[in-house]
Parts: sequence; C-alpha cells; structure tokens
Amino acid sequence: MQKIGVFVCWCGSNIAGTVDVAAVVEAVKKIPDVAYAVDYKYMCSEEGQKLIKDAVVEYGLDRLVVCSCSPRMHEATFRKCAESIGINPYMVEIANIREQCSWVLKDVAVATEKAIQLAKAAIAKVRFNDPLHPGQSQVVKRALVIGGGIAGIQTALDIADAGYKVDILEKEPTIGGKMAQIDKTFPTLDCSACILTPKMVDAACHENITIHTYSELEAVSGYVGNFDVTIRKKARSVKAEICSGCGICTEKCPARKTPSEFDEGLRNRGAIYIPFAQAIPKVPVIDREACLKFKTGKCGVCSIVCPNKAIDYTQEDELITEKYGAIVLATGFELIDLDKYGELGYGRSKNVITSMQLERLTNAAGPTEGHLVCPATGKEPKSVVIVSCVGSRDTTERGKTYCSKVCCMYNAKHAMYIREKYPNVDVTVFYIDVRTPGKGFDEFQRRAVEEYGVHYVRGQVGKVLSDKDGNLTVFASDLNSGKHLMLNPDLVVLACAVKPAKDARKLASMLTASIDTNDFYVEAHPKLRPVESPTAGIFLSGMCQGPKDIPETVSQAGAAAAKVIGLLAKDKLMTNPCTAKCNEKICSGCLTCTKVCPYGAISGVEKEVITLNGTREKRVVAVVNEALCQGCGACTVACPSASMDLQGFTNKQILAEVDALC
Amino acid sequence: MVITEKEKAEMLSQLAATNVSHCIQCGRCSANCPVAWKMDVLPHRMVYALLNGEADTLLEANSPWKCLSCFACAQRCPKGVSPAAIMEAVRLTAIRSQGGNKLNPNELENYNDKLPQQALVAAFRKYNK
Amino acid sequence: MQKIAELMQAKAIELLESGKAEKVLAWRAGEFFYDNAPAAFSNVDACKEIVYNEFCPANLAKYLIEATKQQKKTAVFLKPCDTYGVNQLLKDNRIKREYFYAVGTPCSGMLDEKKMKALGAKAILAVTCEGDKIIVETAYGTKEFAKEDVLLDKCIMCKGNKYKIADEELGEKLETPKFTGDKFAAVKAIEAMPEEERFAFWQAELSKCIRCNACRDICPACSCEQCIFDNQDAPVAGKAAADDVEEQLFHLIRAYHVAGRCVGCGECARVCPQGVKLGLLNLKFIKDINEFYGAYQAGADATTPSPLVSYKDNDPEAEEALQRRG
Amino acid sequence: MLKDTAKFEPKIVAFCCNWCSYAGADGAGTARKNYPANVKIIKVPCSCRVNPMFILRAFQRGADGVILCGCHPGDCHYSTGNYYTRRRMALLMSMLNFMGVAEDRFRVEWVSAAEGAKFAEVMNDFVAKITALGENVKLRDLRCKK
Amino acid sequence: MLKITLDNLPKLLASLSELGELQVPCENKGGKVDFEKWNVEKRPRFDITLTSKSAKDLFFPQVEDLLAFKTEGKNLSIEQIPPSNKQVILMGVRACDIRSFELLDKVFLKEPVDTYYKARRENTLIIGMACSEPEETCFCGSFGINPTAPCGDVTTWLVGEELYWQANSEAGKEFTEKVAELLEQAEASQVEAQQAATKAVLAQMPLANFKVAAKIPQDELKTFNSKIWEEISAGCLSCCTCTYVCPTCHCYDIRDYAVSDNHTERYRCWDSCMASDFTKMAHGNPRKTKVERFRQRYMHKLVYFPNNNEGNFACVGCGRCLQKCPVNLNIVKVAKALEVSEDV
Repeated sequence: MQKIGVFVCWCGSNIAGTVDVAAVVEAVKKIPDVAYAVDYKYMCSEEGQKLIKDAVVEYGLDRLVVCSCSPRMHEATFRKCAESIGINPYMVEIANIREQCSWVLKDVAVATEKAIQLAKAAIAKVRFNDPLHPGQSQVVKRALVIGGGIAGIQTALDIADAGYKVDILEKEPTIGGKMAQIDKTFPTLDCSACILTPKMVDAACHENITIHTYSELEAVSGYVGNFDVTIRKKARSVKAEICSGCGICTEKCPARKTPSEFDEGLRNRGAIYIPFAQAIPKVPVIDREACLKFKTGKCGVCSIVCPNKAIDYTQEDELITEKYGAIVLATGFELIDLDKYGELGYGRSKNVITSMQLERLTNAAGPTEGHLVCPATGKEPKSVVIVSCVGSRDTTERGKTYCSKVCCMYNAKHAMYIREKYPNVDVTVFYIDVRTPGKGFDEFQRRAVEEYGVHYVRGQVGKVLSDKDGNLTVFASDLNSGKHLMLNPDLVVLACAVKPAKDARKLASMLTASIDTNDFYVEAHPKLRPVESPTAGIFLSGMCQGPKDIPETVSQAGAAAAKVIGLLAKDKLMTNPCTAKCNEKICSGCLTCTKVCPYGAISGVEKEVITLNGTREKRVVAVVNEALCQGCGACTVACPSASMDLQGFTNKQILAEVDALC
Repeated sequence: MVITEKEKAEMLSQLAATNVSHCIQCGRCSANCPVAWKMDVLPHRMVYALLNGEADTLLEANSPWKCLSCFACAQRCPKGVSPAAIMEAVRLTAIRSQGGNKLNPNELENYNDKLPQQALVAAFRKYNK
Repeated sequence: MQKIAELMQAKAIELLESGKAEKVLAWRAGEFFYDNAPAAFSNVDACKEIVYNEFCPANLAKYLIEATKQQKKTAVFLKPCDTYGVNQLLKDNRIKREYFYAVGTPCSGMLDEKKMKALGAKAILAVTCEGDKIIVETAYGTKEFAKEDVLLDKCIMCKGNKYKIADEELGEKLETPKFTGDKFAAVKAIEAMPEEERFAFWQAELSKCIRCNACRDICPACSCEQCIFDNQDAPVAGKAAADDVEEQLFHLIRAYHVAGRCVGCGECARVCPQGVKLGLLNLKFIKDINEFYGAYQAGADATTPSPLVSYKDNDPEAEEALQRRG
Repeated sequence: MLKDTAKFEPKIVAFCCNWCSYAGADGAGTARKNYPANVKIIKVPCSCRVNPMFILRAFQRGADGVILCGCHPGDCHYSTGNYYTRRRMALLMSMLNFMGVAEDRFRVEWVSAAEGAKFAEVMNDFVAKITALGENVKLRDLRCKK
Repeated sequence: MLKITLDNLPKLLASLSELGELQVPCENKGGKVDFEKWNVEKRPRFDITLTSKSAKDLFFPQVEDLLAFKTEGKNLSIEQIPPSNKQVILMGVRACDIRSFELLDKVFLKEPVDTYYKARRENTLIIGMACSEPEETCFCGSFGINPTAPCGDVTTWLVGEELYWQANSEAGKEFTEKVAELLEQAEASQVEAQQAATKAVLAQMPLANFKVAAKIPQDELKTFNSKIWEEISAGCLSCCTCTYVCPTCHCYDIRDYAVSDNHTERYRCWDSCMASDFTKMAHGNPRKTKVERFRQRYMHKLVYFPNNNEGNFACVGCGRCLQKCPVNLNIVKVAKALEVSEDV
C-alpha cells in the first residue's frame, strides 16, 4: 500500500486568495493511497519543509505531492527536501496550482475545483513514480579540437591555459588555417600573420597542447566525458623528430608542377614542401602524388640533400587512439567552387581572381612579395573591379542561400589598401547591399569611399568577357542611375561565398553532431546554447557553425573553451536520470528509435535477453546510453512496440494523468 | 469595363508566373542583358515595377520588344526570378489586345547585323502571327 | 503457372541438395483448388508437393523472422510484390540477409475465390485459367469470369513484375495486371464525403471487426516481439472489442503504427474474415505521406528512412497539411 | 455560487513541453492572463514525447478537446523533437478527419516560453471552439458513460 | 407440415418480432451477412448458406459485462449485472450452428452452470433452416449432422417461393400456435425432393467422405506427441480468426476496466488459445510456443473434448475456418495429417 502525502501551499494569498486550500485538502484525503494531506502558508519556507519532513516520519509517507507554484520554481527545493528525509527525490510530484490555477482564474469555486483536479492528476502520476538515480560518469580531462585554424588554436590555448590537456587535429601539414593566408585584417588593417603566428607558436610550445598535423579523424565512439577517438596520422615521409626544418629539400625538389594550395595556385610548390615560412610544425611533407620518387621510383633528391637524413619514403600512416572528455569542432570554411559562374570569367582569364587570391597577391610573403600585379601579365593593374555576393544570397542551385557575412568588410579592406598602396589604381566595388554591422565596421567602409575614393556601384556584374588579347570587359548596371555599364578593368576580384569545410558532413555523422542543409553545424540552441552542439560533449567554434569574422570567431572560440573547461572541471558527470529505457524483453531490435535520437544515445547491441516466454535468446536490442540521453522521449513514440519508455515520464504516468483529468 | 492598373498587374503576374517577391534588386539581370543598352526600363526595373503593381510602366516600356528571350537574366538570377517571363507576359498581353503587335519588320534593318539568324527567325515567328 | 511450380520444385531440391538452404518456404496444396497453404520444406522428397497457382497470395517473407531466429539459411519464393515486404523486414532488422536466399517467382496476378463466390459461384470445385478467361466449375454448374473481375483487390493495383530484392529469378517474368486508375480513388471518395457520412462509413466498417488480429499477424510491417495490443502495460491492450469506439481506436492505431512502413501489399484487407476495408486506412496514410512529405514507397529498398523518422524544417503544419489536401 | 448547469463545460487536456509551452503557461499565469479552468495541463519533456495514443486515450476517456503545445519548429530544446511531432500529428489529424471524427477537437500549437499572452489567447480560443462543438461523443468510450 | 409463401413472409416476421427479439441473417451496413435484430426495413438473407460470424454470439457474446465494483473511502460495493431475460427468436439457423449450441451446452450448462449463457439459452427459441445449396467447405456430414433437417424448436425449408415450417419441440409447437393463422397446411413432398437434391450435391463435394480418424482421439498421448504439429503449425500466424469464427470455440478471458479511481467494471470477452497470453498465469504462460498453442486448439477439438463428452468432436463442420484462415490452415488439414501420420 502506497502512502502518499499531499501538501497544499497557500503561497500567502497568491494561491489561498483564489483557491480554497482547505477544500483541496479535504478532497484529496478521500483519494485512495493518500495517507496525509495538509495545507500551509509557505510550503517552500524552512518551516514548510520541516512540516513535510515531520509528516514523512509520522505517517511513513513514501511519495509526496506538493500543490504549489510551478515546478520550474520549486521542484528542486521539494526534491531536496524529500532527499534529506530519505525519500528518493523523484518520488515527488508538483501540482501547479498557482501559475495554472489561482493566477489565471478569478472565481474561487472554479479555481478550487481545478486545483483539486490538478492535485488528483499529480497523485495519479506519483503512484507510478519509481525511485530514479542519476548516473555518474568519469570525465577524461583532455579535450580534442578538430581544426587548427584561428578558432581551433584559440580554443585550445584557452583550454590549455586553464590547465587541461588539449590535442589539436589538423588535416593540413601545418596549423594556421585560412587566417595564415590573409594579408591584413579588418577593420584595423593590421597584419594577419603578425597576430596569428605568435598564437601558433604559443600553441606549439604549450605544455598542455599536442598538435597532430596532417592527421584526420578515423573513428569516434563513447559519449560526453568519455570519447574514444582514433586519429589517422598520415605519412609525411619525413621524420619529424630529426628534421631541422632547414628547407633545403623543398628548394632542391625537381618536381615543381603542383600549384601551391597556400598561395591559392598563384605559384607552384615542390612535391616536398612546407606550406609557408612560419608553418608549425616546420617540417616538410612529401606529396606522394606529385613526387617523382613515388611515381617513378627514380629521384630521391630530397633524401640526398637532407643534412639530417630525415627523409623516410617508407613511412606509413599511423593510427593513434586517445580518450577525450570533450570535442570541439573548429573545422572552418572553404570558398565555393566557381564552376557554375562561368559568366564571370574565373578560370578563363587569369586576371579574374578570388578574394583569397588577392590576399596572397598583396601579401608581402606571397608569390609577388606583395606587389599587386595582374597574374596574366605581371603588370600592375590600372583599374580593379571587385564583385560582391558571388554565390552568396543565391537561392538557385548555383550558390548558397545565406549571406557570407565577411565579404562586404574585406571588399572594403581590399579596395582601401589597393588605393592606399597604388593611389593611381581605380577601384570599383559592385554590391547589392553593403552590410557592415560591427564595431567600427561601417566607419571603415565609409573611409574606403570618403577617404580612399573607392567607387561603390549599387548593382551586380552580369558577365566578364575576355578578348583574345586578354582584355577584360565587365558588363554591369548601376541601379541607382539606371545606366548600363561597360568597364575595362585589368583585374577582377570575385568575393565568393564561403561554405563549411568539405568533411563537415562526414565528421557530423561520426560525432552525431547535427548539421543544417548547408552543412554548417547546428548549435544546441540558437540563442541560449550557441557554442554547444545538441550532442553533449561536442562544442562548436568558428566558421563551421556559420559565417563569422575573426573577432567573432575568437570570441566563440573562447566561449567554447569556457564550456569545455566547465565540463572538464567536473570529476564526475551526474546524468539526468529521466532517460529513456528499453524493455529488452519486448524490444524487437528494429532500431527505429536510433533514427530519431538527436544525440546518438541509442545503439543496437546483440545480447542475450530473456524473452517473453522466459527463454533466453540472443538478439539485437536497443540500448540507451544514459550519459548521452537527454530525455526528450522522441524514441518512445517512434518505438512500435512501446518497449522504449521514458523514466520520469512513463507511458503509465502520463496515461494516469490523462485518466485523472478526463 | 475598366480594368485598373492593379488588375492588369495581377494579370501580368499570372501570365509571368514568376515570383517577383524573391527579387533582391541585385541587378544581375540587367547586367547580363545583351540588349539592356536599348531598353528604356531595365530588366531589374521591370521586376520592381511588377512587384509594385505598376502595370502601365511595364506595358509602355519598349524593353519587352527589345528583349531577345535569351533567358540570360533568368539563368543568372540568384533568386530564381525570371525577368524574361515578365517580358513575355507583357508581349503576350500586348499581342492579345489586337493591333498591339509592336514588331515592325521595317525596323529590322536597324538591328545589328551580327544578330544570330536564329534570333531573327524566332522573333518573326513570335511577333508576326 | 503449373510450369512455374515445376521450376520451384526443381529449384527447391537444388537449393536443399547443394546446402544453399536448409529449409525452403513455398506452398502446399490443400483440400480445394484455392486453399494452398504456406509450408516449409526441408526434405528433398517432400519438394514434389510444392504447388503454385493463382491462389498463392500470402507473402512468405514473414516466416523469415523465425528462420532468422533459428539462424537457418532459408530459401524463400517471392512474388514481385512480396519483395517489398522483405525489404521492410530488413529495414526493421527483423530478418537478416545472410539467413535467406530469395528466389524471385513470377506472378501474373492472384485470384480471389471470395469474389467468385460473390459473383455467384457457390461451391467451387475447380478453377481453370485460360488467359483472361477464368472458368469455374461449381457443384451447381460451370461459371465463367473475366480475370479482371476476380483478381484479388491487391493485384488490381499490382506494383509490376520487378523484384526489389532477389538472389535469382525463376523463369521469365510474367505480365502483371496493368493498373491505370488512381490507387487512391477509394480514399478520395471517402475524403469527399461530408464528415457525418465519413463517420457512418467507418462505423459500419469497423463495427464488423471481431478483433481476431489477422490483419496484424499477416502484415510484413507488424513484426514486433510483442504487439502493444497484447501488452498489458500498454495503454491499448485489449482482446475483444469492448465497443465500436475501441474498434475505431484499434484500427486507427494499427494503421498508424505501420504508417511509413506499410508497403501497401493489401494483405490486411485480404485476410480480414469480416471483410473490413482496412486497406483504406493504410492507403490514406500512404497518400498523406506522399502529399505532405514527398512520394515514398516503403519496401522499395531496405535503407531509405521512413518519413516518420525523418523531417524537413519546412514540413507543413498539421492544420495546413489538412487544408492542403487536394 | 451555483454553477450554471445548462452551460456545457468541456474537458480539455493540454500537453505542454517543459521548455517552451509549459514555461509559456507559467508566463500566462505570471502575467495574470486569464484562460478558462477547462484547460488542464500535462507536462511532458518535449512535444515529441506525446504519443498519438495519449491523445486518443484522452478522447476515449471523455476529453472534449486535446491540444498539444511545443516549441516553435527550429527552437526545440532537443533540436529536432518538434519536427517529428509535426509529422506525427499532421498524420494523426488527417486520419481523424478521414474517419469523420473530432479533428477539430485536436489542435497543435507552437508556444514559446516568452508567449504567455499567446498561450492564454490560444486556450481561450480553443475552449470557445470546443464549447461550440459540444460534447465529444464519437471518440468516447461508451463504457465511461454508463 | 405448414408453409407460407414468401410474399407473406414479412407478415410472419412482423408477428414473430412481436413475440420477442427476432434475430435473422441480415446484410449489415458493412456488407456482411450476420444475425441481426430484424425490423421492417431489413430483408432477411435466408439465401446465404453461412453467416459470416457463427450464431454463438447470441448465447455467448464477444463481450459481456459481469459486475461493477465501486469504492467510497474504505467501503467497497459490488454491483452484479443480472443475466438477460429477454425473449429472443433466432431464425434461419443452419444445422451446423444448431449442433454447436448443443456442444456449447456441454460446456456452459455443466456445473458450475454459466447463468448468463443459461438465461439466454432458455429465453431463445430456435428456428432452424435447412440447407439447399451447401458450399464446398461444408462437412457437417462428417459429424453426423443432416443439413437438410436441422433440429431446433422449429425447422424450416425454403423451397422455391415458399417457406415450409415444422415445429419440433413443445416450445416450438406452442410458438407455432401463436403464428398459426399465417401458416397453411402443406405436403412434405417438395421438401423431400429438395432434401434429396441437396444430398446429391453434398455427395460430390470434396469433403463428402471426410471423417476424423478414430485413432486420433483414441490415444491422447500419441496424438499429442506426434511430429506433425511442428510442421503443420509452421504456417500458422497465431491470429484468432479460426477461434472467433468457430461456432464451438468457447474460451473467454475476464478483464477489468477502470472507469475511474473508484469505479471498476468486470467483463468477459472471447479469448483464443492462439493468443500468446492465453491462460497466462503469475508464473507465465504454460504454452510458450506457437506449436504448443496450435496443438492445444486441435487437441481440444479432436481429442480432449470428445474424450470428455461422449465422443462428440468440438467441430460441427461449418467450414468457416476453411473459408477464413488467412493462410488456409484448418481442422480438416490437421485431421488428415494426423490420420496419415505414422506416429499417431
């Protein structure tokens, strides 16, 4: 026989002013299993709680119903109170007779009647409450940051500074990412490398940071606090521990037909190469597809010239396994392919370039040592056209529906420093809208117009033609004047849309992190949990979550780090006990549940189960990982056999409430 | 029965069957149009006029009669709007109201002789029935 | 189709002798021309009892669940439409690919002796098919029907002669009944009724139900270890109809449970001893799913996720979906 | 005070998700936005916890109206829960309509935690509509009425 | 022997319905012919050989309320629902279904007597109808039933445009008096001719010579242990169709329905030995597998029941299970398999 105690709170006059609390007490006393019922002025007060505890002792109560304010206010209070007297906190139910009753009703009789019904429903539910115990799981005090760009570096540094071990995983031979390629940063026009490379060095030197470059994620399993990760360290063909980074091999390499990725194809690199001078680690890598030794077996120049004998053609990919408590995704972005924008002439004329190529052209460490020249002619341009929104805000299958956010500002930046360095060069920016929200941003763009005389034309470039002499003609319209324009610039710069890194989708499925239709990672809540993925223990940093500029990326990196630190600081994770639970006896193993779980918390496990007949049988059943499950209940409805139930909100509990209210 | 401008615009909208509300006025249609320099109302303005229900602007414009129906505007529109469809709608409206056929073969000599033959044939077939 | 039966016998013997299968699922003849029963053959001598004719409507796929549990490699003869059910069972992890060998078995449409009886053929003694002519010999004389009039309902809307899964195909594909109409016509007719008429229609239909569960037990999408209707802890457990409302809920829930997984095989309606037009409920869900979320055919393959475990961020809202319906 | 016995007082069950709609209901309370006592709320963690069977059971047991409230699509605390809800309930509602029963008695509404006023508005409207429809007889288990 | 022309049949039905609730085979709204309460708008379908459901519903309905209990504080009150004492006239029942009532009597009227069944049985007058167009699935002859001369309080024959009428029991005779004015005297020759013709048709039916082999009930254990069960049950879906359409299956379950916190109703409903929870007890289910459950049904019909009831098989050969099994398994197939099996 259950012994339910019902405690009706007055909340001063908040409840008692509209609800006849004494009548509620009298009514619930008649309900079977209710062993005690009482009302009190402030049930949440110390006195009120003492009254509950005394009643538990005196009447031997084993489950409690508190008729009071919203559970969002004091459920935790009453649960704690129950726990202190030896009742499992989950044996408490709240009937919300304030927000749902006394505050929305005026008539005392009506409000009292509703309060009684709400109490009845809570009593009906509490009959089926089971003691629940939060699970505990250990937290591995190590984080993994996937991506070694500014987002990843900043996240790693912040975590490492807090005293936790961090590994950075970078697929390229060096960390640094896109920011290393950029010449100057808006809105201050300071040198990108000057602010990035110290951070790269900090990361490399940090005792808590381990960097795995030229490496990829191979496999992930586990859950928040306990991820098991396998990393594939691709073969560099160079023994990193003995290489001095002198670079002689890269100079002597005879295979020089490969366009440099770092220089956006504006010059070639050797088959053995270091992407850029400040690369970290400063260890070359052999591109086996380009290397003559690997292709033909003849060559071996690098091995001969290497003073330290660090070249190793036999090196193989290495698999490392490591445990992590948290994983940060900082996989960054790429530019879209321009294949579908043939009319803009990219690929047909060398003088039509992307903004990223322009960065390399103006960069002192770039292929032209910072001299702005037309790639086709090697001559300085006399006029430059910059085209914004190439592929952004484009709902056709050619482009991306979103605004890439950074282009308006870097277009202004590009225009401004071209005009600054080459005052005779005419710069025209074609735009649809100029979007410059941000501190000092609009002022920056206006300076480009007002101080540097950049022409801003509202209208889009239709096409860029190139005649047989390589002269460019830009067709555009000036929407403000309604004029059709034909320009003959020497250089056309396309501000093309950004998109998430290619492997974002693959990583998302490995990590069960959700992605949106554009492959950007989805945050746990767009407003309130912007740096967490919906999967516990997976965090988001930088462009991989959506277009953002460097300051935003760095702040998000810090925020993600803070979340990671908060997680790693815990010795154990208390898991929400209201998790889904599978009745293995009747689970058919169809695993429909796994398809709707947003957290990848359910998996099919082949195990021996006791069947309905009492026999033993080996079959696949759904198993819920309590550490991952957040208790939404999507699986319970997807489950055709109702073998999946949600603790704390079981089918029986909810139906008992339904029955009580109808 | 007098047809208001708004009703005319609605008819044009129905004929054009392209969602002009998607237009962000980027001007790529006008920039791409090979005969924009001959038009009094540029393609992006045609879209804007339809959006605002300015049917008379559309019907009085010479643009539809300059339009080659090459569909460059539609193909390059980032929002999937087809100014060419609006041009066609205006032309159809004009053709349907008898005598409104505005293509005069005698004017043809004024056209650039580099104009593709196919365009001429297509234009004749279309406007001189 | 006698020739096919011979091919099946030979194939069964070959599979058993070669060890490719320990058991073969096929049909065995009954007392009459039309009451062939699904049967398992594990003995080569017994294989000559395998029969096949226009009265083998049941899908043998469901018996593969047991074969999978026993981990016995089982060969199964599948008509083209049966293969959809197999894919659905695979998708639901109820059968394992390594435990069955699927033999595609041609079919030119199955016949319905109940329709023959409804058309006046009492006491059927024998049935002969001559192309599109069906000659029925009864104790009260001979009757002749056009094939299209006595095809099983599910065969009228035949999905065609392609196998969606098969390790091999037996003989040549046969021409299947051509369906050119609208398979949702009956659903649309009900949708077009006024609400009270719709209600009356379903009242009349569902009050016939005797809750025998045949519809559930034949269904290739109903394969739970324990059905919720048999689970005393589930909210809907029940054996017999308490009243008409309970029947409504039973059928609504049954259809809902297989929504997105129903391959549209029509078996539930075929086996109903009371002739309840159950298939319409399933078809309604199929129609709605197609209209709201895009065309989907359950069982066309074993991997595409069901529409009820997927979503789009611009799916129609419930009321909107209702209004959108054509 | 004597109740007006002639007036039909519908029984209405509202399933509310914990994160948005239940908070919205609290908001309605805090702002003293009145709505009729006919509405009784059952808290669920997410609208996707609501099994169509719960709704049918409510009707069977004599509810005259059932309303399901969750976060706006895209704002689900669990990211995707209400997307599944939307599909499940669209199909359920369409089927209720098909069977000629009660689809007007069932409603799905998205109410955020900030929309206390909307919560009250929706409930007022729903109660008015159900009152106009009268007693639910089609889906009610006759056993309950004996 | 009496008769009435079909033109006057509605008058007879009207008179009968004044004497009690008249149940006749009628086409229901869903298009099935089953026994239904007659009214002037309904046309009886005496032309249909078999109703879709058997006639057992009339005595043993699918669901039947037994009692209700209510609590008020700590007090418990039980309210018994009394058996029905409504006078029913069941007309148009075939010989097989009438035999099923006799078999059900052996179950329900034995001590302890089922008062609900008894009350219905006592208050029902049975008007049998002879078969003239048997189906191929009919095999009542296998159990010694003569479909051309069903028992019951009254026997009727539908011949051409006339319905022949013969009272059998005392109750039947008393009852006939009450409607005598509508009936006229008749010769039996037409009826006899029809009976002969029907018998001739029956003789050429596929199951004309089917008999349950004597060895089947004789050695209970051998039959029980036969290896045929495993093989023949393989195709069974475990649905309850055969049970629910069978006129002799009589198992039921008793269940409670909680109306509210303090009000519960107890009712009984049909059950089937094919159901996985049939006779489930605290320790579990005695018959765990489909084979065992399948065997149970046929052991009961072919062995246990005859062995306890003077050799009467629990089957009347109506053929409903032959028509309705989704996978064409039925008692004939089982009996034949047992007959040829060497281990029985």
